[in-house]
Amino acid sequence: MERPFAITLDVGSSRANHTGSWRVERPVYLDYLPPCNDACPAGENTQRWLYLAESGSYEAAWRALVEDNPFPATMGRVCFHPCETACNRVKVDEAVGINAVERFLGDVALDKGWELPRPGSAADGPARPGTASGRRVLVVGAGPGGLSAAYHLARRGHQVVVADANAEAGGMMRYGIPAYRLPREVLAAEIDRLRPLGVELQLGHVVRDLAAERRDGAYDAVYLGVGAQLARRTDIPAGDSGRVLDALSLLRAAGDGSIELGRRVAVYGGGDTAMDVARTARRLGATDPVIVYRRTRDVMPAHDEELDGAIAEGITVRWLSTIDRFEGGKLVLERMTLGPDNKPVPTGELEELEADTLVLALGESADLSLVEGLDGVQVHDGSVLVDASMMTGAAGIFAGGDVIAGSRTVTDAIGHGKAAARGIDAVLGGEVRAPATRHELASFERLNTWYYDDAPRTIRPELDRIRRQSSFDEVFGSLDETNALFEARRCLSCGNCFECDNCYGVCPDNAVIKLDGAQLDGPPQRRYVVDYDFCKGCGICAAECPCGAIEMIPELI
Amino acid sequence: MRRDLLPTDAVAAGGTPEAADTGAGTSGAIGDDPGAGRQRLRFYQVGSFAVGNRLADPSQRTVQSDATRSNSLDSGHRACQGCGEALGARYALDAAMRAAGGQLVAVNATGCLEVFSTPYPETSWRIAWLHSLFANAPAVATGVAAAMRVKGRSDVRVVAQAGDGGTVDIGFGCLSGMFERNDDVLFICYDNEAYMNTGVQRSGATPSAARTATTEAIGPDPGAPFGQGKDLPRLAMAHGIPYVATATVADLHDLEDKIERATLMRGARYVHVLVPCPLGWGTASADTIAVARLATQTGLFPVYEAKNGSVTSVSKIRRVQPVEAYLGMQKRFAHLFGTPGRPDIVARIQAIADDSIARFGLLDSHAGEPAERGAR
Amino acid sequence: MRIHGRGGQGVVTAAELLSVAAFREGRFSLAFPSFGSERTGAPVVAFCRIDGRPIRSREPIVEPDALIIEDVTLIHQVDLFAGLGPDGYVLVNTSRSFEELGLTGLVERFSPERLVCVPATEIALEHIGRPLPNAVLLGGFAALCEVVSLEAVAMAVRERFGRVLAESNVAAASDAAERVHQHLKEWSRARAD
Amino acid sequence: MLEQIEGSRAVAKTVARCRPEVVCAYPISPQTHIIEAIGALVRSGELARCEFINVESEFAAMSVAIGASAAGARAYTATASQGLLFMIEAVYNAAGLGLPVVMTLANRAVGAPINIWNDHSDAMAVRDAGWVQLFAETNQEAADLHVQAFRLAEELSVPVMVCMDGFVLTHAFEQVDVPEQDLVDAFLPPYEPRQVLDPADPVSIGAMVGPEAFEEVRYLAHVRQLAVLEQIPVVAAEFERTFGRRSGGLVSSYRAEDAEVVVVALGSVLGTIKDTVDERREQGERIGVVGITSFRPFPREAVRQVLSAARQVVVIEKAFSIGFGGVLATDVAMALQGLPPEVVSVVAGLGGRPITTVSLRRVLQAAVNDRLPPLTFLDLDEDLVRHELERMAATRRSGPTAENLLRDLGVPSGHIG
Repeated sequence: MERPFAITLDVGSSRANHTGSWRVERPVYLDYLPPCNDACPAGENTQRWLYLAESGSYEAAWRALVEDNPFPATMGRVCFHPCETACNRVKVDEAVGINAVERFLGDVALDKGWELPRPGSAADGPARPGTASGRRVLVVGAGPGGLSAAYHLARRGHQVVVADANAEAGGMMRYGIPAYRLPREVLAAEIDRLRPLGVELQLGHVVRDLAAERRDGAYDAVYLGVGAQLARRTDIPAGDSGRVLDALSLLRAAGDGSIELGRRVAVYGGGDTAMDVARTARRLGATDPVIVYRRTRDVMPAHDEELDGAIAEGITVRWLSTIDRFEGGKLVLERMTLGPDNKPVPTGELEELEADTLVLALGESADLSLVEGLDGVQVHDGSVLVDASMMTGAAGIFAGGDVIAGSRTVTDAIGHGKAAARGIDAVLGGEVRAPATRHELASFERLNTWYYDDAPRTIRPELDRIRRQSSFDEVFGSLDETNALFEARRCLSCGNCFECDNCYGVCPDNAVIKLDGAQLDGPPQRRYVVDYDFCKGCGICAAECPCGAIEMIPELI
Repeated sequence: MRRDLLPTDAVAAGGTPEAADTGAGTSGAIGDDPGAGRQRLRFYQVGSFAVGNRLADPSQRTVQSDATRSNSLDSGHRACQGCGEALGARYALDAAMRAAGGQLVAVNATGCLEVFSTPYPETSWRIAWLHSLFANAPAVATGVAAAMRVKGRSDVRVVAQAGDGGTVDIGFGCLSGMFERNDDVLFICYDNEAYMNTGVQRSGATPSAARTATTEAIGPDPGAPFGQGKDLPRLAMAHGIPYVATATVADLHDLEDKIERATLMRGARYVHVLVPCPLGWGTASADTIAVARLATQTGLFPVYEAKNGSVTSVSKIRRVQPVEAYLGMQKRFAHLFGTPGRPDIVARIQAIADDSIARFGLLDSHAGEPAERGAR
Repeated sequence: MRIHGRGGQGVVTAAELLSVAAFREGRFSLAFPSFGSERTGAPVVAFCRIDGRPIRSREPIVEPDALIIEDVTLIHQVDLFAGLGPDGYVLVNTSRSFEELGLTGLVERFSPERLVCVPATEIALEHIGRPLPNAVLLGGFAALCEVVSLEAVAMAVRERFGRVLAESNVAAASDAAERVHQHLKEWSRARAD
Repeated sequence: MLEQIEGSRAVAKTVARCRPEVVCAYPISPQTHIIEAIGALVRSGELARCEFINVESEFAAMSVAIGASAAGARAYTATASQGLLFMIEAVYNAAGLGLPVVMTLANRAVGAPINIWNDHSDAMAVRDAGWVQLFAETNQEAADLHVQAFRLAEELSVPVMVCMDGFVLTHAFEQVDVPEQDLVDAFLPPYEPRQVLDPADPVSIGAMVGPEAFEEVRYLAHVRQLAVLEQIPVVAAEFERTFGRRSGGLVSSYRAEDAEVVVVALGSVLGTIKDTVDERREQGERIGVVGITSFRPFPREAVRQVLSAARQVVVIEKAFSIGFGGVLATDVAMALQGLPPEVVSVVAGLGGRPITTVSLRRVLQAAVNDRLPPLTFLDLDEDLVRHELERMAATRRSGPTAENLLRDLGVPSGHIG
């Protein structure tokens, strides 16, 4: 077509006009640290596996999860999920049910028989097929920390032996957590999955002389994860009639059914263990267990859902009470008030509470006899001191879990095990990796929550109350697939592109290019790049990015 | 994620998870077990609000999420940073292009859109496009439509587009004629509420109290006067044409849906799209979509559609906002705030918003109320 | 030819019919109205030139050879006879005489045998049923000055109108022509007397 | 076939035989009979494949034509006077976009005072718009020029306006040989647009052009008009071959070869002038006539040739540029630059005032006797004007001129002519 000069133009010719020169700020895609990841003591890349789960790529999601934590089915049951506490979605409606999705993935993995990654295949470690390092590591204690360390060490190509005094592996997971929260077959199955990695479990093996053990076994390093087994006691005058137990003994005995409790059980303490004890007592036949706690609910260390679970099962709490004495089937309690700094202050007021058994759930201390006398190992306030790589003052001896100071949870222990494995690997001649730079936190303020649809979280199925009071059946059921998918899709993907196409769509200058990146472990990843030839720097993409993954950065002038 | 698959009210209001289910096809095999069953994808993550979703079936995606969208208005145009009209025009025409299978001709009135898109020697359009004059886009489109009809090109759809000046003011005569004859044209008004091309002067679509270069924020009644201006969508409805709709650049799904629906209809259709102008409104260029959203969430810009002269659906307000939230982010209303500010004027604007909410039943509590209630 | 009447009486049509009649007889003719935005009832003038060679001039006819006056009430409003030569033809639609119309003086200025009154409206009512005097007058005019034949007028009428209306008009025109002939015969007889 | 037919109807039938695909209709006197007749032809099916659109204004009429033409359809409309001025922006636009719209202009004066009668003020108001403007002398020529107009327009992608005097031609019944359909079809090929809105081959039509190229665009439009100038005689010659009669061309000349005084005019007044000239010739005066058929583009060379031998050129024109004088005379004078003829301008026939032989005779006699000033107003009622000038001089609030004049005239509405 012969086109008239100037008034008729060929389509799309304006692409010759590079409007990028107008820009004073440029949008840049960044990856921020999601608060869930940030809060996870086990260092899970929570958002990543939720992202994969969202597309129904459950195996990919599970694989991303076990990069950090080999026990999803377990953790999906027992973790106190600080990820959910940190979750930004709380400010929209309710936190994403991350823990429930983790459990779903863990259960699907067990169901399908998915195997953990092969030894020497750590994504964040050196590539060493099998046990190619030729190094041996002794892990003392087959609790969550020890097993986690063993797993991560095995994946780094080291030969690992786990020694534990108990007859079964699992540590507190096995002996401290009631079965209604964690069915034993689930735990066993996840622990068994470690064996193909070459992790050797020496159960019933009591380690008494660490130096000798290390020398005899030619271990290049040791991880100490013996936990805290020594029940803390308090001086309560008690007559003959009063039966006083400690929490760990009770829980352990309940596990093998070797205990009879009276009808009236009082539990002294305010942590999760106190809740476990009271609820266990209920299942063992106590008609009305009572928890005695010195302070008030808002300062109680037990997690809300544990307390709620206990109350739902008919357990009562005597708030602001201490036990003065235990005599003649009666507990004498003293009323307290809260003083400054939430310290309980006695009032002198006394009252009585009938009780056949008093269980003390006042916490446990680590048995540090194993490290006594070891050169360099420093102990402070009942805890072993470790450095950032989890190494004690003694070369090659690492420690984690309840023996070190800090939060005493299964999740923390798993995180310690992983960190220690990394530290041990470094000591054993692996590459010394600089710790990954922690990205800036993806704060709620970064999000544009308009785009997220209203979606209250899914309620996990709960066992009915009658059965909860009489059996050790698991209280919480699993999410079915639909619910798990729903829950995963509630993730806001804080601070990380999740390919909603908003930037691609809202750019008035078509200056966002949609990529078509094939991805091995999931659906094609279609992130975006900015075409700076045309981007005028208006910032709409950043303002309208739901997850706050775009930052406007001033152009250098 | 087509809205026509959904109960309108539920989606508009956000609704319950079940109602808000976007119904977007299936995800195919779940996990690694092909037999695990097919299920409907739910996008609670971004609901039906974001442009796209990586999990959506390609056939259900918005036009704008499509890597092969036509980009009817391409890069290199000379619109200001954050131009709502550039965005709205691409949204609308890409949607129309998809609906028409690429068989589309667009006619453009004089105005920003025309000036920034086609300065010799470059054009940003990738479609057959004609600019004639400021006032005559509807008539020119009528001519194009007539030519297509006489040539048997029933496959070609004709779109005319103009800013608010070219629509409600200078172009209204031609537009009304086009409506009245029920010519086979989809007319799209990109309403940025003033003559932006010439430097922000008042138009018949300028809201009360807004500062423009011809309604300065001076004197006892600063900004555009109250009690003036044209509500063109309702005037269009009064012509009894088959389709009238309002939309904004803040709700792409709604906009695309309406444009696609309108494109495929016959006769005179009118879609009125609110397109904020960072320059004229005095908003940050990044806030173009946010301010459009607030226009809807305050009720000041009701989003609805009408067929044959009657309102058939409204987009409910999802998160109702006071007008201050909307006015406060625009410099053209800056004289209403600060010390001493003009709370009396803000209250009058709030009354306009309340009226609009009542008239169109924009809140669930108003659902079912009679739409007509006094003059705006 | 100049035709005077009022809006709605078919003055323009009369001029056009006359031109068509002339065309049918192989002559050149040009008919045109005194262009205006006249509404029904307003005074209207139309013109028709007839010639044996092409007509180039388009000026209004200020010196007509013939006048047709469709409405005598115009006599006191418009200078109907302006420019008419002493040998001019005048055909007036009236059932009265010039004397009765108070135009005695006028009659004296022109050739009396060329001044004819014909009750065209009455004839129209009789034949057509409506007061449409224009074709009737053309019939009378054909008889009066013989610039066109009655047959040519009939052809023009038949071209213009539907069959029924055309035939009633033709009949009325013939009637008027007959009356004019009659009048002329009477006049020449009277003159011979 | 020869018919005794109204000019409007002859044009309507001719336009219909040109097979326009889109016709835009908005009524204005004296154009109404044309669009009414085309409307009826469309309704009856005689003009098939045509969209007849009753628009809401002349502005819309031209705009619809622009859209239709840009989309590849043959587009036609008709207007007059105020209508032309109401659409003037679109008139310029159609030309600027190079769209071959054909429009009949039933020439009429432009108000105020409002006046429905014929003169050429309307055509002159758009002479710079870039349209070809052809003036018809008779209704035969009016009809024939439309066939040539479509041909010229589409060959050169330029809009063409056929100007015919309102009422004088549009409402005149005369003999016209309406171009036969088969001959029109042979003469006028289907419209093949130079540029078209085609989704399969999209372009942007109607770009904004800044100072860097606007002059060039305008110059190219001028070059296009010069090409039209070349083409008009070619098309007219082909028309004569096809239809067997002369029509159109750039200029027409009548007894001008040996004339000392040549009258130049546009449109239907040429007939009256020719009659007057014949009469003067009989008196032995060497007077001739030149009609300008193509006013735009202006045939400078042809005018120069045909007038170069004259002693005096009298331009009689139905429009003038207030504050200066004759428009056509200016063009003619420019064409004759450097040549001996003296050019004078006689403004005549404004607002429908009859141009009579009597008055023309007077003008020609004055011309022969070299008594014509450079600018004359034919038949100007000088007493009336003087009276009004005096009144205006006497009191500032003298009232509206037109009404004052009417009062002075004491003319009732039904004056003759």
